[in-house]
Amino acid sequence: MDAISFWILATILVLASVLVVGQRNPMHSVFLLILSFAALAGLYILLGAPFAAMIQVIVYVGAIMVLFLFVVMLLNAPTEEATSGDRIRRMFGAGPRHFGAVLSAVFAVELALALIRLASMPMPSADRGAPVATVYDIGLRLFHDYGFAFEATSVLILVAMVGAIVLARREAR
Amino acid sequence: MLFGISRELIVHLVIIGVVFFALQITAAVLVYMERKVAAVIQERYGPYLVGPKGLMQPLADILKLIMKEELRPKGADVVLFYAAPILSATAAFAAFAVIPFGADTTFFGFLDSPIHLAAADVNVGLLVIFAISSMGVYGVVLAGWASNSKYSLLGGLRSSAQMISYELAYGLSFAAVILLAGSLSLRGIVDLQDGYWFGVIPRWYLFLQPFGFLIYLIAGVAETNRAPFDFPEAEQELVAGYHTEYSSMSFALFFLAEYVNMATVAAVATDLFLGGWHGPFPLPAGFEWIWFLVKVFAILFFYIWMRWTLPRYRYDQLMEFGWKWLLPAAVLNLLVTAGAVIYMGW
Amino acid sequence: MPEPTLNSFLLLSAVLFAIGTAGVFLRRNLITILLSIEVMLNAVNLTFVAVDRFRGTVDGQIIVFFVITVAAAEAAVGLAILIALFRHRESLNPDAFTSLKW
Amino acid sequence: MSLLLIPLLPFLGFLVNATIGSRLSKSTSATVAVAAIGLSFGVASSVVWSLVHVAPVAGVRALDAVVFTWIQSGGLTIPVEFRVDPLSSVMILIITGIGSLIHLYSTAYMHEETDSEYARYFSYLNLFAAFMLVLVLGASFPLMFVGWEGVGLCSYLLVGFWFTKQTAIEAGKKAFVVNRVGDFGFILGMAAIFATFHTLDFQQVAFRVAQLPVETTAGVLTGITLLLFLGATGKSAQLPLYVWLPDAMEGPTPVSALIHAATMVTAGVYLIGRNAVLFGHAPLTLNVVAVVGCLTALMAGTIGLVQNDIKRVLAYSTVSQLGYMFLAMGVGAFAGGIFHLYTHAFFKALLFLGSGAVIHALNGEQDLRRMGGLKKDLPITYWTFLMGTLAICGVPLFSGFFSKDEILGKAFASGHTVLWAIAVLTAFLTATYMFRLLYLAFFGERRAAPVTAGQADDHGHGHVAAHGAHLRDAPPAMAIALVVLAIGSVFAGYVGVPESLGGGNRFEHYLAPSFQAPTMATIEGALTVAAPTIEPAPAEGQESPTPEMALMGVSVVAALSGIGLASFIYLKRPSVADALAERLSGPYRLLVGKYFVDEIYDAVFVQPIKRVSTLFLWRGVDAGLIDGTVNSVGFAVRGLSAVLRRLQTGSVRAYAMSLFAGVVAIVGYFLWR
Repeated sequence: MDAISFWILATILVLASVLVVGQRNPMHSVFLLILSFAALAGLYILLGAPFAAMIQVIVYVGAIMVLFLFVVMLLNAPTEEATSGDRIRRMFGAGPRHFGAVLSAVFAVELALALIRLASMPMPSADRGAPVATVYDIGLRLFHDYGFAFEATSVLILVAMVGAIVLARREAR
Repeated sequence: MLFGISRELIVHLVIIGVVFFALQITAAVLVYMERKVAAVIQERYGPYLVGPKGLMQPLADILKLIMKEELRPKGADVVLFYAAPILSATAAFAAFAVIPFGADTTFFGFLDSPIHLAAADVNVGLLVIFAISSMGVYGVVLAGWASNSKYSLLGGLRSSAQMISYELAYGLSFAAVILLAGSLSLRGIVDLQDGYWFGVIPRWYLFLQPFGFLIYLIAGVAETNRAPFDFPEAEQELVAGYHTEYSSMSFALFFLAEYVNMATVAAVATDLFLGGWHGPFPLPAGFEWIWFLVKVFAILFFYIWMRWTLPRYRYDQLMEFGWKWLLPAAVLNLLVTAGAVIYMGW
Repeated sequence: MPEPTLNSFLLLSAVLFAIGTAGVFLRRNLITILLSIEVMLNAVNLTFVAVDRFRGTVDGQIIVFFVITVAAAEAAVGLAILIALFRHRESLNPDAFTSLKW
Repeated sequence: MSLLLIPLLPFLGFLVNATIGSRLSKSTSATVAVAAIGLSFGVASSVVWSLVHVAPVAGVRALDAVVFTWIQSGGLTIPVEFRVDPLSSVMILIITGIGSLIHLYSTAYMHEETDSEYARYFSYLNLFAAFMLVLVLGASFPLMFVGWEGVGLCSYLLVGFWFTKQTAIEAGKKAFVVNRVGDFGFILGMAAIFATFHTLDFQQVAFRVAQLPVETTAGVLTGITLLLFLGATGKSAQLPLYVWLPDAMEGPTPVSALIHAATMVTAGVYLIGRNAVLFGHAPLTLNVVAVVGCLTALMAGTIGLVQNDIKRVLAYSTVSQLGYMFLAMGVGAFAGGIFHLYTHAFFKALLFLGSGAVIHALNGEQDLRRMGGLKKDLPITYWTFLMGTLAICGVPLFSGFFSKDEILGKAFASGHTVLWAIAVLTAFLTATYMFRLLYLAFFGERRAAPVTAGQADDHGHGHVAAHGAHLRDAPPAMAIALVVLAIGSVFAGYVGVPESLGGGNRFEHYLAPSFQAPTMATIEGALTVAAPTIEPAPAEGQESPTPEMALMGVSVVAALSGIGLASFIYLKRPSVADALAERLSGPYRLLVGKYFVDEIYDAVFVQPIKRVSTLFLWRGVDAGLIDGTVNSVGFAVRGLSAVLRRLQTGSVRAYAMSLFAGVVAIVGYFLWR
C-alpha cells in the first residue's frame, strides 16, 4: 500500500516536473507545477508530515501559484520568443541553454551514483501517515527554539511586500 | 467477514457514497430552494409547473444541461478549458470529505465498535479544508483564462483576487476557534462544544466567538462568489463572468461546484460555531446528524436570503472592505481570543 | 514493489533538482524559469522531510516551513521585478536583459 | 602638566591662526599669537623658578614630564618625555622671552600685510616657537629630532614667506636642502647611538658613556659625535654648510632676528651642549669642532667686512658669532658657549630688529650705500642699535664682553693658542664691520635716493613714505621690543661675571650639572643626598687672575682698535674705503664674492647631481624602467580583458551555467576521489 502510493506519487511528481520545464506555455507550466505540488504533498503525508503537506498546499498552491497565475494573466503570458540580437549574444544565449541542460543531466547522474554507493537506509517502520510529530510539537519547537528565525521571517515577508509594491507600481510620469 | 472485506470497510464505502450523493442532492435542493425563496422575496410564484410545486424543476434543469450541445470557443486552450470545471467540482467535493456530520455510531449494533461519521477523518481536518478551499480558486481562474474571452478573463482575475483577499479573514476566523479548542480536528472541536452553560445555553463557540462567526459568514460568502460578492459572474458587467463560454455539462459542473461549496461552508460553520450535531436538546443516539442537517440548511437559507436582499458591491468597495475592515477585524478578534485564552483560561 | 527507503526519496529529490536546473537553463521565459526554481526548492524540501522521517525529528519540517515562507517572499519580489521588466521592454526573454541599465 | 604647556600654548596659537586666522582681524590674530607665546613665557619662568628651588639630585636638577609612550618596538621604547634642566631652562627662557618680544615687534612690522597673510605669518611664528621648545625640552634624540625638523620646516616657510618673490623661494629651498645634509648626519648619529648604547634618552646615553674611557684615537664615539656635529653645522650654519643663512635674510626681518639669529641657528650649539659628556669623551671631535668654529668665525667676519646689504652683514656676523660658540664647545668650555649663546641672543636680536626698524622706516631699503644720517631721524633705533653694536664688539661692561671674554679665556687656557689668536683677530674684525655698518647707516649725510614704490612693493610693504621728509621712527610696539632688548644686551652678561672680575660666575655653576655624567640616582630620579658637584674644568679655579686680566686686555684692545679703524675709515676719510678696494682689488672681489663658495658648490655638487638625476634617474629609471613597467602591465591587463570581455555578455543564463558547471565539477571530484 505504502510502496504503491509512493511509486504512483513519485511518477506523477517527476512527470509533472518534467512537463513543467518541458513545454513552452507558461500557463500549462503553472498548472503542471500545481499538480506536482499536490503529488509532493501526498509524499509528505506518506512521510508522516501532514503539517508540511498542508503548508505546502496552502502556501504554495493557495498563494504563490495564484500569484504566478496572476502574472501570467496580466502579462498575457507571451510564450517564448527567439533570442534577438547580434551573433555573440545569440551564441551566449543558446550555448548555455543546451550545455546547461546537459550539465544538469550529468548532475543527476552524479547524485544517483553517489546514492547508489550508499548502503540502503530503510525508513523506520511506522504505520502509514502516522505523523512523526503532531502539529502541537512542531508549534512548540517553532516558537521556542526557532522563535527568532520565525520573527526574522515575518520581517522578511513584510519587506518583500513593500518591495513588491514599490517594484510593480507604475511609476507616475 | 466475507471475502476478507470487513464491515468497517463496507460502512466506510457506504458513508463515502452517501456523502457524495447527498451533496449532489443538496445541490439540486438548493437550486429549487433558491428559486422559491427568491420568488417569495420578490412576491412571485417561482417554479411550479414541473411536478408538484415544481419540485421536479432541478431534475428538469439537469436534463436540459445534459442534452445541450457542448460548445468550445475558438482559440480556447483545450486541455485547460475542460480541466477547469472538473477541477472546481473536485475541489468542492473533496473539501466536504473531511467534515464530520454526526456522532460516533455503531449503526444500531451493525458494527461492534462505533465509527466516525465522516467520509475521511483527518486530525488536521481544518487545515485540509483550508487547503482545498484555497484550491477552489483554480477552477475559476482556469476557466476564465482558458476560454479565451475577455469577459471570462476579467471574471477569472476578479475571482482570484477576491478569493485570495478573503481567504485571509476566512483563515483567521478559523484560527480563533482553533485557539479556543486547541485542536485542528473538526471532530475534536465539535465534541468540545457538547454540553450546556447553566443547563440551558449550549456550549457553542458561537457564543464565545460572535464576531468570529460573523467574519466567517461574510468571508464564506466571498469565498463562494455569492451575492453580494458575486463579481466573477456579475451579469451586468461580465455577462456571466468566468463561465460565460461554458455550456452543457461543464457549465453544470460549475453550477454544482458553487452549491457544493456553499454546503461545505455552511457545514464547516456548523461544526466550528454551532456545535455540529449537538443541539439545544439531545436527540436519540444515531440521529444526531439531524441537528447538523438543520443547522446547515439554516445557514444556507441565510445565504439565499442575503443574495436576494442585498445589492452587489462595487469591486473596489469589495477589496477595500476585505482588506481594510474584515481583515483587521479578524486579526483583532484573534488577538482578543488569544488574550482570553491566556488570561481567562477559556 | 520495493518499500521506499531514504535512498529512494533522496534519489527522487535529486532527479527533481536536476529537472529544475534543466528548466532554468532551457526555458526562454522568465516566468517558467521562476517556476523551475520553485521545483528546485521543492526538491530540497522533500529531502528535508524525508531525512526528518528517517531520524524521527521535526526540525526538517520547520526548515521546510521557513523555506516555503522565503519562497513566497521570493516569488512576490521576483514577479514584481518581472512585471517591471516586462513594462520596460515587451519581452520576458532573459537573453533580452543583458545590459545592467537602459 | 605645566612642562607640557610650554610648547602646547604656542601650538594652540598656531592652530587658531592657521585654521580660522584668515577670517580674523589683524588685531585678533596678533593678540592670539602674542598671548600664546607670552603665556608660555610665563609658564616657562614659573617652571624655571621651581627648578631653581628644587633640591638637586646628585647635583643635578631636573623636572621630568612623560606625556605618553610614542614608539614601542622591540628593545626600543621612546616616550614623549619633556625634561627641563639648567641648560634647557636657559634655552626655553631665551626662546619664549625673546620670542614674545619679537612677536610683539612683528605686530607692527608686518602691519601692511593683508589679514590672511598676517594670520599666516603669526601661525608660522607660533609653530616655530612650539617646535623650538620641543627641540630643547625633548628628553631623547628622536623627540629633539622632531623639533629639529619642525624648526627647519618653519624656517623654510618663513624664509619663503613672500612666495611671490623668486629670490625668497630659492632662498627657502636652499635653506631646506642644505639642512637636509645636516639632518642626514643627525639621523645616522642617532642610529649609531642606538646601535651602541641601545637607548636614545640623553641621560641614559650620558650615563652609559660615562662608563667608557675617553677615547683618544678615532673610534665609535668619535664617529657618532662627528655625525652629530655634521647635523649641528647644518642647523647652525658652520663650515661647510653655512651658505644658506645669508640667503635666509630674504625672510621678514623679525624672522631673521628670531630664527636666524637668536634661537634656531643655536640649536647646533645646544645639541653639543646637551651631549657634553658624549663629546667630552671624543677629544678628536672636539678639536674638529673648535677648528671648524674658529675658521667659520674668521671667514664670516672677513666676508662681513665688505657686504653692503645691512641684513647680510648681520647674517655673516651671526655666522661668525656661532663660530665663536662652537669654538667654545670645542675647547670644552660648554658653559661659556651657552653663555655666549645667551648674550648673543639678546644683542643679535636687537641688532636685527634695529635694522628692521631702519628698513621699515626706509620702506624696504636694505642697501647701506643708500642710507646714512639716520641718527637724527631715528633716535630710538640709533641708540638701541648702538647698544647692540657695543655689546657684540665686546666693549667692556656690555654683555658681549663677558661671554666673548669667557670663550677667549677658555680657549687660551686649554692651550689652543692658534685658535685663540684667530678668535682675537675675528673679534677685531667684528668690531670693524659692525661699526662700519653703524657709521654707514646712521652717520654722515643721507645718500638715500627717494624711495620708489617699486622697492616698496619689492619688500611687500604697501605704503609709500613721505620722500626725504622726516622719517617715522619705530612705532611703539617695535620701540618697546628694541628698548627691552637693549637693556638686556647691556646687562644680560652680569649673571656670569667671571671670578677674575670678582663675579661668582654663577651662570657657569648653574649650568655645570648639565654637562657632567649623571649618576645612577639621577636616572632613577630618586631624591638622594646631593653629591658634591664637580667643576667641569678645574683648571680655571686655581689659575691666578693675572693672565686672565692680560687676555681680557688683549681682546679689549682688539675690539677697540677695530672700532678705531672703522671710525678712521668711515668717519674721517670715506675715500679710503674705495682706495683700499682699488688697491686690493683681488682680495676685495674675493670677499665680495663670498669666496665664491656658492659657485663652487654649484659646480661641484648641484650641477653633477642635476645631470645625473635628469639623464639617468629621470629619463632612465623613472620614465624608462618604472613607468615602462607600470604601463606595460596596464597594456597587458587591457589586452587580456579585451579577450575576457567577450565572456561578460550580461546573459544571466551564461553566468548561472558557469556557476553550475563549477558545482557539477566539485561534486564529480568528490565522487571520483
